[in-house]
Amino acid sequence: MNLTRDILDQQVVDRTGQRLGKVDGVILELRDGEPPRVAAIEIGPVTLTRRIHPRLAEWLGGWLRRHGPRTDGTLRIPWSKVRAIGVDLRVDLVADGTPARAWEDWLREHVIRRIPGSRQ
Amino acid sequence: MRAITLAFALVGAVLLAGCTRSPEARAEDARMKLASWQATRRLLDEQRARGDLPEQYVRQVMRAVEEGRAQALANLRAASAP
Amino acid sequence: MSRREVRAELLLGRKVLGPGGRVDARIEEIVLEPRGEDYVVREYLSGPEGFLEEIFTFTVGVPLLRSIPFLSRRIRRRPIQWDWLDLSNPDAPRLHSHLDARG
Amino acid sequence: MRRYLEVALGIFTSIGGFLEVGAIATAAQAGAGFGFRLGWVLVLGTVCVIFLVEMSGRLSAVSKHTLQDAMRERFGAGFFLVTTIPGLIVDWLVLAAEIGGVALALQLVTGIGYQWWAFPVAIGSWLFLWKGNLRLVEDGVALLGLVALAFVVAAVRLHPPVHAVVAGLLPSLPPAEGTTYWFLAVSILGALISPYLFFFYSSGAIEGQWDENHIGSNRFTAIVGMSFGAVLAFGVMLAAALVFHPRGIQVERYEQVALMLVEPLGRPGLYLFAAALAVTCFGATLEVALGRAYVFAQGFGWNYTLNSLPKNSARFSLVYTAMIGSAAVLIALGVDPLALTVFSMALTAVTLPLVTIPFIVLMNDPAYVGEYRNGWIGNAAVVGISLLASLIALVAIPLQLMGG
Repeated sequence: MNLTRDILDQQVVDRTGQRLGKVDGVILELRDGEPPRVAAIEIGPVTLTRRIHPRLAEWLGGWLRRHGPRTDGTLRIPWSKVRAIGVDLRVDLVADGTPARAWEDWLREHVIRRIPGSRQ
Repeated sequence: MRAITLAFALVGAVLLAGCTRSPEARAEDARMKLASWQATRRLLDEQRARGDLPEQYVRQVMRAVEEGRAQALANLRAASAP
Repeated sequence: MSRREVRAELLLGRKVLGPGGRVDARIEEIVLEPRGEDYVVREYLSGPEGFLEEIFTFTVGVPLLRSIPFLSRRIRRRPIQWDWLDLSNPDAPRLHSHLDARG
Repeated sequence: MRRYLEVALGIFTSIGGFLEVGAIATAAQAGAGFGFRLGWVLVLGTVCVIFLVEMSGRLSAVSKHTLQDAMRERFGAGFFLVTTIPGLIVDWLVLAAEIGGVALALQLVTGIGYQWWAFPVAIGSWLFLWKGNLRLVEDGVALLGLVALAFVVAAVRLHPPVHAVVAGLLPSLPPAEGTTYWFLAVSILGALISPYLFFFYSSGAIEGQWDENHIGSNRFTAIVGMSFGAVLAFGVMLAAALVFHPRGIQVERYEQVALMLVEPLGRPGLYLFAAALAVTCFGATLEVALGRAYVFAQGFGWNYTLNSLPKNSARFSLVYTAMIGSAAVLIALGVDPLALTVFSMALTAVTLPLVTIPFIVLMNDPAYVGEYRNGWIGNAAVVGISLLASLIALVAIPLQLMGG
């Protein structure tokens, strides 16, 4: 299995089929005398932006933590929660309530619901 | 109302000035536009005489013709001036 | 046993310094293999050297084009075994001094 | 029945993405300025669009990924974030131009200035997305879009000289004034080959749950749908060439353009022109706004679907809401829709390679398209299109500055 081709930037889907995000980052754990191990995957705009520019990522993270739901929306999922790797990456989680959904939920409650016709 | 259009046009004009089209070319261009607006007016009159056009639409095209002619004339004058 | 974390996505595209300090490769892909419950790194691959080569990877499927040495050489991927790479500074991965990535 | 529904996606993609404000404006300008001589550019653009639309459909049917998903996965975060910004700016300007097109159509019929129509049009199109689903959007616009056949009827009734029309299908060098000729050629290609069209079409394929069995109907849909749009655009060019060109009329305002349908069709011509302009631009408004929302949602991995309530995909719904709302401001401020159209089509042309070049990689990657990868014809086409797109991107802005 290849990390870039099969894991990084793949769609992550939760147990109920909800989209959580893309695999924005992969955490490797270095161990003395043993090959590095895939420890976790990470989802979130800050992780994504860090790949372009670390400074920009810092600034974005600060902004996100000061506004709206006051979280930068980073979600780290331990590798042990990954169930299947195919077209999408299935994880044994429920998206609702995770940081990856914080902005979606906040925008729904504070913006979308206030626009007429969003519930019907 | 037309501030943004003007801003676009201004940026375009400044850049255009850098490309330096000859005054003759610009005058020729303005003359063609003038002729084009006069032809539009003639076509409009023909169709109007046939009763094919509602009056409010005729007024719209007339206004466009007037504005277009004025613009072309201004360009022509600017191009002919030294 | 010390445990340290490295962000794999930031390793991609990084230049690998050879023993002499010169750039020896650019990490393009990380190959994993299952071990027990886990996936571990088997090797790192250095990839096509630029976007142009990337675009022309379809030449691999065209026999006539594949025979052009310039293209075939640049598209081939070279493996770097996991234990050849020193990641103690993840910002500047280097090959262990007794090795050379051309193996 | 199923086949009809897929063709509806093709026709809708075509009405909104192919024949829209840009194609109508540039085809009319081309016909007025150069008669039948730029016909070959329409043909060239159509062939390019057919190839790329077919490929985005095939990519989605085989890989179950939309074009944007595949681009994010294959080229990573950098490519995604960097191409998103110019794409967003161009789409926003195009969206404003499309809203302007509908607003202008309403001005032609009512006499009330287009600025006043910007927000009613924006609210109308937004409601369509907010309350409707993809099926309604596709079928509704595809059906209403048939009114654009008026362009073809008009062209036929003007008795075009077959010989000269056919001669125009062969590339020819410009007459004396070269820059305008080439600028129009580039604008036509920019108007026809619109990036949002491919993102939209491949998302439609995923929302319609296509699989390998759809490869054949996808090809059929791409060819028929886009050719339909091309025939309509050709009708616009012929009508302009037959009414405006002999009289020396250049198209500088949308108000003029309706005259070319009144000449062959009489009084209904004005209303048919307004209806065709309104419907095609309305379709394009929906398609551009949706296309951009799809790009964002798929690029970041958010929930997205038009077949569910807005509250179930909050961020996706907000993207198209914000796009439509802010683009309408530009028209309400009184920016000239035709100038905006020409400008945004040239900008589209500049960003074309960002979309066409990735096709070369994706359509040859066995991980995505497997045994359905491009053959040599497809590869020759996509490489040729990318070279053409790169050339266009380089010359578009200089040509515009040189007084296109």
